[in-house]
Amino acid sequence: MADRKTDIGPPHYEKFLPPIIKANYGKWKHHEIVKPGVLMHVGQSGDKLFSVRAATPRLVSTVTIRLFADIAEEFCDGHLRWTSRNNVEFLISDSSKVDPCVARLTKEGYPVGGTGPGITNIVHTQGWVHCHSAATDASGVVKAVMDELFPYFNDKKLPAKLRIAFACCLNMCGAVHCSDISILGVHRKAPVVNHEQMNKMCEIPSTVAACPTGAIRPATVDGNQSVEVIEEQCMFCANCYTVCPAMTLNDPINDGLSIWVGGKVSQARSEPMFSKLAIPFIPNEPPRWPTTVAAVKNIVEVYAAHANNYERMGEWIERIGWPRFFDMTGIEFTKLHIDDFSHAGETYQRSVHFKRV
Amino acid sequence: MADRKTDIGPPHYEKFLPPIIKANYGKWKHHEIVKPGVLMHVGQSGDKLFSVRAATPRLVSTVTIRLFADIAEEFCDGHLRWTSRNNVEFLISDSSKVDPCVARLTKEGYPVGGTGPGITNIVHTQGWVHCHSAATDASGVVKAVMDELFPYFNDKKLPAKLRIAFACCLNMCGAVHCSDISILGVHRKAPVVNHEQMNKMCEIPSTVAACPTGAIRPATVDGNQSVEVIEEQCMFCANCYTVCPAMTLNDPINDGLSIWVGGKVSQARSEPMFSKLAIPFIPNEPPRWPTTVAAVKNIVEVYAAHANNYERMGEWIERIGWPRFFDMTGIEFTKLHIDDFSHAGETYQRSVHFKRV
Amino acid sequence: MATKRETPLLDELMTGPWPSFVKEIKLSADDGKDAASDLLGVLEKSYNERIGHWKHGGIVGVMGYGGGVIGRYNDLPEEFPAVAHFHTIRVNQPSGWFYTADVLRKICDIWDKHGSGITNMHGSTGDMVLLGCNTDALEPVFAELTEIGFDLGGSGSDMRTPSCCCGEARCEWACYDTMAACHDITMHFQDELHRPAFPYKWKFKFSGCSNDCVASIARSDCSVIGTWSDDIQVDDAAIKEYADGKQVDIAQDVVRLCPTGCISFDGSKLAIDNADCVRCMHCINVMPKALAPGKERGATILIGAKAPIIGGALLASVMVPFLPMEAPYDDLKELAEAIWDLWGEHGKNRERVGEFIQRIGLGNFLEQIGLEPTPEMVAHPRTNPYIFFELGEEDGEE
Amino acid sequence: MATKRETPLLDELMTGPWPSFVKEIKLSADDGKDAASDLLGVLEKSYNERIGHWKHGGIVGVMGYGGGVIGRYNDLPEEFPAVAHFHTIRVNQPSGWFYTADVLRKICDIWDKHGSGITNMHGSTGDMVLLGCNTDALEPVFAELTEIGFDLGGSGSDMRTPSCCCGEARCEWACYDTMAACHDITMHFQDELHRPAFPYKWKFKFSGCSNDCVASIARSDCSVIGTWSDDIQVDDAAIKEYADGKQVDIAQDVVRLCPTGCISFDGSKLAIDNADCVRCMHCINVMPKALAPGKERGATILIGAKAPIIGGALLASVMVPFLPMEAPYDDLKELAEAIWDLWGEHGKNRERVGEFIQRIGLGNFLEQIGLEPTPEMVAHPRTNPYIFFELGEEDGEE
Ligand code: SRM
Ligand code: SRM
Ligand code: SRM
Ligand code: SRM
Ligand code: SF4
Ligand code: SF4
Ligand code: SF4
Ligand code: SF4
Ligand code: SF4
Ligand code: SF4
Ligand code: SF4
Ligand code: SF4
Repeated sequence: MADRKTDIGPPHYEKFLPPIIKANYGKWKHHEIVKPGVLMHVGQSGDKLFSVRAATPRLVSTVTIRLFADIAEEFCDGHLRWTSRNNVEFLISDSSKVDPCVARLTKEGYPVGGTGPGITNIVHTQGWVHCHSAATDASGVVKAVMDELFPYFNDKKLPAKLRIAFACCLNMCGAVHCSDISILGVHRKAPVVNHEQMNKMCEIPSTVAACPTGAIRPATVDGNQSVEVIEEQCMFCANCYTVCPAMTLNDPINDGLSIWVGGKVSQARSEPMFSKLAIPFIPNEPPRWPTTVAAVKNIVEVYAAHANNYERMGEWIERIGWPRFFDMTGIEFTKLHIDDFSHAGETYQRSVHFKRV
Repeated sequence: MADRKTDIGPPHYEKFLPPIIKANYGKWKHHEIVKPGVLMHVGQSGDKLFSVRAATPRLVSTVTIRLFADIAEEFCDGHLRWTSRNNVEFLISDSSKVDPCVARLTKEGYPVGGTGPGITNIVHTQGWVHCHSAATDASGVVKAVMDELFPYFNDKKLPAKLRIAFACCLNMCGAVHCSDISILGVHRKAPVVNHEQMNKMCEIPSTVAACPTGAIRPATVDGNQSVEVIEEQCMFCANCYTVCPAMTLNDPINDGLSIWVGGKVSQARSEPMFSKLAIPFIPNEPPRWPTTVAAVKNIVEVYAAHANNYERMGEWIERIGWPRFFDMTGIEFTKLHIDDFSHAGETYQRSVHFKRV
Repeated sequence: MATKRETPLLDELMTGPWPSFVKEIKLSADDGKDAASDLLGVLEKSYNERIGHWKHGGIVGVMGYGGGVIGRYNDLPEEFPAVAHFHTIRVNQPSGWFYTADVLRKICDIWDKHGSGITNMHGSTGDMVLLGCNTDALEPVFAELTEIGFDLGGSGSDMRTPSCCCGEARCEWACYDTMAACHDITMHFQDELHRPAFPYKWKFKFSGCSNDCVASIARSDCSVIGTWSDDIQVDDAAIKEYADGKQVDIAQDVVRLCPTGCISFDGSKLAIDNADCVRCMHCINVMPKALAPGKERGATILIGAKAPIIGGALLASVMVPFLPMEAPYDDLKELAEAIWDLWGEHGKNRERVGEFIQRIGLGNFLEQIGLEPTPEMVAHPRTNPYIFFELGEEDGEE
Repeated sequence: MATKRETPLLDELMTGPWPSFVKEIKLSADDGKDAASDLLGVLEKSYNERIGHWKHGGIVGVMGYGGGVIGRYNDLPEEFPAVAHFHTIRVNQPSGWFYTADVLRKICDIWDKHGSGITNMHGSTGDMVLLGCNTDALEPVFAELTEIGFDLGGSGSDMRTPSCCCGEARCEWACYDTMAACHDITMHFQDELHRPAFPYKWKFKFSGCSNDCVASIARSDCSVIGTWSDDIQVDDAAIKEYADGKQVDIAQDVVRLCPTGCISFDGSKLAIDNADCVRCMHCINVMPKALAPGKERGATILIGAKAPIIGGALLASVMVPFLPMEAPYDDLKELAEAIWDLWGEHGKNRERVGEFIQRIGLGNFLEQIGLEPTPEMVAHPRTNPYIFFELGEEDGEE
């Protein structure tokens, strides 16, 4: 135990940088997208670095990581990196190796793409693969959606980058609150309380306090110290469940997905924007979630047909106005779309500056 | 009593319309500002109506109203109206009477102006003339400010309309929450409770409930059922005083004025905007409030020198950014400028899209 | 004869180019009004001490009415007996504040007889405010006012005196007859105006276009703003004149400033992409001879503006995107009544309707008053995921 | 050898052009991992029943650390014994997610030996996530990881694993060395990373410019976004080339889309009014060969982003408008520590710093951490008049 190593932190990144990056570090001049999935960065020195970006399902086996290691060794002296959106990039300094590398990745089933104005990998979360809180599966929905949108990953261009994010519950571990399109797992049934376990597994006062709407109150049920939920006051946030395992919201019929649009993070042109509700609920339809896939595709296609160049989803909708967004996509606008949370009033239309359908 | 008339409502406006208006009602074609304070409206018929707009102090004696009646009879068959900003307008159909009417009004001390891009009358309230709630006088400040800004009423042009509003307490009976420049009376001392009168004059529970910050709690003081105020929690809104006369905030030293900028109501170009805090506090300085007058004048002059045509105060500030507004006007930015009320977070700068000084 | 008081501080406000309210009070004092004279005294005292001398009003008014009078008492009745009582009477102005010399004199006669001779032309809600009289004077003033065809305005938790811009009477931009609508609504709801029965005040204001010359979107619980549903009318010949003239730089002053960038101009012809226009009025304001609102006219109805007390100021928000405004304005009346019913039943004491809607949620509010939700009512759909799903039959609970 | 399970539903996700996570789990199962095999079984069941089968995690971890492991248990341990425990280990990635084939294989060796063979490359916070192992495996995995130079990431109420864009390593726009900063901060705050002692989680993210390729403004309590304080660098010759070329329509794609309209272009020369520029990056993004960030570089520090639970999502807000980002980043460290001290003492349990600031007020917060308020920190000054005046000496109480 004396030599137990702790707090060593991650290894220094420098160890893993290819020589061309070390030589040009901080001295890049410009870049271009040579073809879908292939970036060329040019240094002030004139050096050229090619990055070949391949899709991954994020959930990868060690078998596949070893495959990537092999490919990296074959084409770029073992140098690779992952991106902030779960793609893998092979860092090639010898231009003649670019096409073979692309071909090999394609053959292995890890297609190359995701650069420029189009759709890249979906930031997502655990779903039924690992999380107790999930209202849906994550990887399955992502796979089904990306199969359908695949042309936008490696071939077809969109007006601008279109970032999709996915989270399986309102904790939103994917950045779904600020994405062009977000898919979010939602519960629609108030928590079911396990009255026998309640007092053993949870602190009742902190469980009561966890509810933002005050829907939970202490109660004695069948002789157990427990809590009761005022169902009409529940907005299915699952904060109680996070704090107390004895209150589950998971439900096979009433769990499902919602679709959000128009968020962004980058500050290019417009300030960052939150995603806004487009479709409040779609049932879980494993294994291929056809309704969700069709809904996402519809939004992408309407956007693709109508937005201007460089116009992100949210910028486009701001330009045409929400009435026309709902009209053009054929999505129904309902009471549920109208905010009723704490700052709801800030979302009401407080001018006549709305655009007509 | 049998013939007591009630609920007859106001007289029908038609009785008071001059013939030229009756003839062209709903059929005006366009207008122009012939000279400061004189509008010419042209009907589809070709008829021309001249409106001569004169300043009033709003608080007018019947002596003066009779004077206006005489003037109206002399120049326009007795037809006149007031505007939504307390100016009086003489409605003349005979163009030859315009100049004499202007001359007469000027001579009587009711100068003509207030049209087009400039400053018109100040919307204001009662102040020490009539209201129990006032932190300052209304009419006096308005008079002092307008004396100083007078050139902008009848002579000098500004980039756009500049609307000033005044209210003597946070009830804001003038539309100070949406004006280019607002002057607002503020209290800075927590209410002083008259413990003896408290229980006689007020309902204690509703007084406690009236406080938005929960600063008031029931207490027995010197044997009286009363309330106490937690001073640090008081934000001087006077809502308790509105509900309960036994809690006064009026204070000779700590009452005074604040200055707000950048609000608007019209939807021309930009959506309506709220006024924002520029100067948190200026002491009451009767009879001519020199510090307040100078502060307002400074803002007007900086705006006049830098804004583009058609750019209202708020539009100008939005374009140049708040850092530059404070820099250019020399006004100090302090902690008090940062919102800390219920939606304060919505006012934080949540992007890097700020302009540098 | 009114006492002559020394007012050295106030006298400093007698000079300068702007008309002086002190002069006005003196005019009344010199006209023999004791109240005016004492008011000068009180005010001079306030100017010296930097504090007001008015007390909270009690409940005073005219018989059968719950509003229209603001009670006011002085805290130094011995020193200033003529303003010991100093109530104001709110007189409902005629639509658009049009008067004749004749009728004004009649009002002056009444006020000279019973009151201080001092008025506000007008109060910020729009009433003619008769400023300062004794409790005894209230009934006679009321009786004489009704005799000449005037009535009181609102105060307290009632419908307040509606007001409007001059609209079609003198403005080429009015998209509906604001004065007619204001008068009709005022007359129709006389009971609501005179007998406070709401949770709090309710204000109607009528503007003929989105220039909003009565500040309705900021200051009224129900703001009726004229607009159009077809295309802006363009007079090509007049555009050409503007283009040739010197006063307007069409590219700079119009095209560039259109908030949606939907105007194009090739040097002689101007084209508007009306689908993108938000009817802000700017282009029309700049070129009134060449541009005009469309022909299909009506109004947008917005609900819920108010000053900050106590939850913070609100602008009104869209409730009906487009309503043709034709007499007898049944749609508008029904809307108001539906809202009053709901707010009357569920609103808290001193809760303005704008706050009430925020508390119960706009979606629930619409459902209760029977309006379909539409995207025009929101700046954008919700961003938070806290949806109160209401499960229906088809959702089958387990 | 892992059990072979029938997975007809999951098998439908083996087809299609996008790489299949089911294939990945099967690869591990075929590679002999019982856990992978049982995971397929659990998941197939979930696909059938439309419900998850994981239970709330208990407190599991490695000795001396409070974070880095997410405990997870299956609710059908008899049916799926190999995933009865199925904890994940968060391994702190190297800055910028750069690896070599070599080091990846070493990690695979460890995970093949002790775990499910399944990973997430990477988790949404940025960690390498080793997905699923037994409680017993935790210490050995940890020991072997440290042996090859890796350590755990964060979880619970601690500093979470910082992450950064590739920055200067591969991007011409990086305004500071994101990877160096990320590494330095990670190393400096190892204790805060491993031993939860905050009211709630704290995330650092580093982006080299306002394109924000790690979504820092939306997803981190402390977002460090590269920027510049002088003028955009313009290469006139390169502008000319863009103007002559076909790919970019400078007027349409650049000038028109600049959010502040501060660019002008006469057909060959481009001029930027830098005083009005908000450093949004758009023009630079469109013409990377001709435009570049200024030479005086550093970062804007923003505080307080978070997902919606529970008060609603927040974007980070400006705390330091411009900070030169030079090693050893003392200013940034001091800022973080000052905030941690205050939030640590006064923050509520599970209150993110963004919520904390809103609760106590940004003004008070600044005062406590010793920063001067500046107008860059707010979109605009307050609109409500509810000012907590603090009377000083000079204000003399009566
Ligand atoms: C590799 C990566 C950073 C990393 O360290 O991993 C990266 C790399 C680049 N980004 Fe990014 N961005 C990366 C995630 C992001 C993200 C984060 C995210 O999506 O979660 C954003 C914010 C997205 C948002 O706003 O929601 C992002 C917003 C941008 C933008 C702004 C686009 C816009 O107009 O809004 C640019 C500029 C551009 O594309 O012109 C940009 C530009 C670039 C450039 C061109 C920078 C450069 O000169 O090298 C790189 C290639 C872009 C491309 O793929 O077309 N990058 N970029 C990330 C790749 C993710 C992937 O696998 O697809
Ligand atoms: C007479 C009056 C209406 C009434 O029924 O009483 C009126 C009359 C006109 N207004 Fe107004 N406005 C009147 C109060 C307002 C108000 C209300 C207020 O100030 O409280 C506003 C909203 C102000 C705000 O946004 O804070 C108002 C915002 C406008 C605008 C929009 C200006 C802008 O660019 O934001 C226009 C258009 C313009 O001036 O080009 C306008 C235009 C006009 C026109 C040109 C309309 C017309 O064709 O007749 C009238 C003459 C304008 C002038 O004086 O230059 N009027 N106008 C009011 C005169 C008040 C006064 O005595 O000075
Ligand atoms: C006379 C007048 C001011 C003036 O000098 O013109 C006035 C005077 C008073 N207002 Fe007002 N308000 C007057 C127009 C307004 C307006 C402007 C408007 O109507 O366009 C507003 C802002 C718009 C709004 O309604 O929100 C206004 C917002 C208030 C408020 C705050 C209401 C709120 O919901 O925020 C109060 C407080 C209250 O109601 O308890 C208030 C209360 C008062 C009281 C009754 C004082 C009180 O606490 O009881 C004042 C009596 C003063 C006096 O002694 O004469 N007054 N008040 C205006 C009415 C004259 C008229 O009938 O024409
Ligand atoms: C693994 C990961 C998702 C993934 O599949 O990638 C994850 C998984 C969990 N997150 Fe997360 N979060 C993960 C990144 C995020 C992010 C994204 C980010 O960091 O950029 C967010 C949104 C940003 C933020 O911090 O606000 C996020 C916001 C949450 C929240 C809501 C926190 C809030 O303040 O709103 C919770 C709830 C909680 O903390 O109790 C949560 C809680 C959880 C828990 C621990 C579930 C819980 O209730 O205790 C999840 C464990 C799942 C499991 O069984 O493995 N997770 N979580 C991500 C961490 C991997 C990594 O270390 O790289
Ligand atoms: S989003 Fe919810 S269900 Fe999904 S991983 Fe995060 S906490 Fe778990
Ligand atoms: S899910 Fe959310 S709203 Fe519903 S009871 Fe739990 S904590 Fe309260
Ligand atoms: S603003 Fe305040 S002090 Fe002035 S009249 Fe209105 S209620 Fe009275
Ligand atoms: S003035 Fe306002 S904050 Fe202060 S005690 Fe009274 S109601 Fe409360
Ligand atoms: S609101 Fe419109 S219609 Fe009414 S007076 Fe003003 S400009 Fe004319
Ligand atoms: S009314 Fe406003 S939005 Fe419409 S075209 Fe004219 S300037 Fe543009
Ligand atoms: S954030 Fe900026 S510096 Fe970092 S990779 Fe993206 S574009 Fe380059
Ligand atoms: S960075 Fe953005 S704001 Fe600055 S000049 Fe370029 S486009 Fe305009």
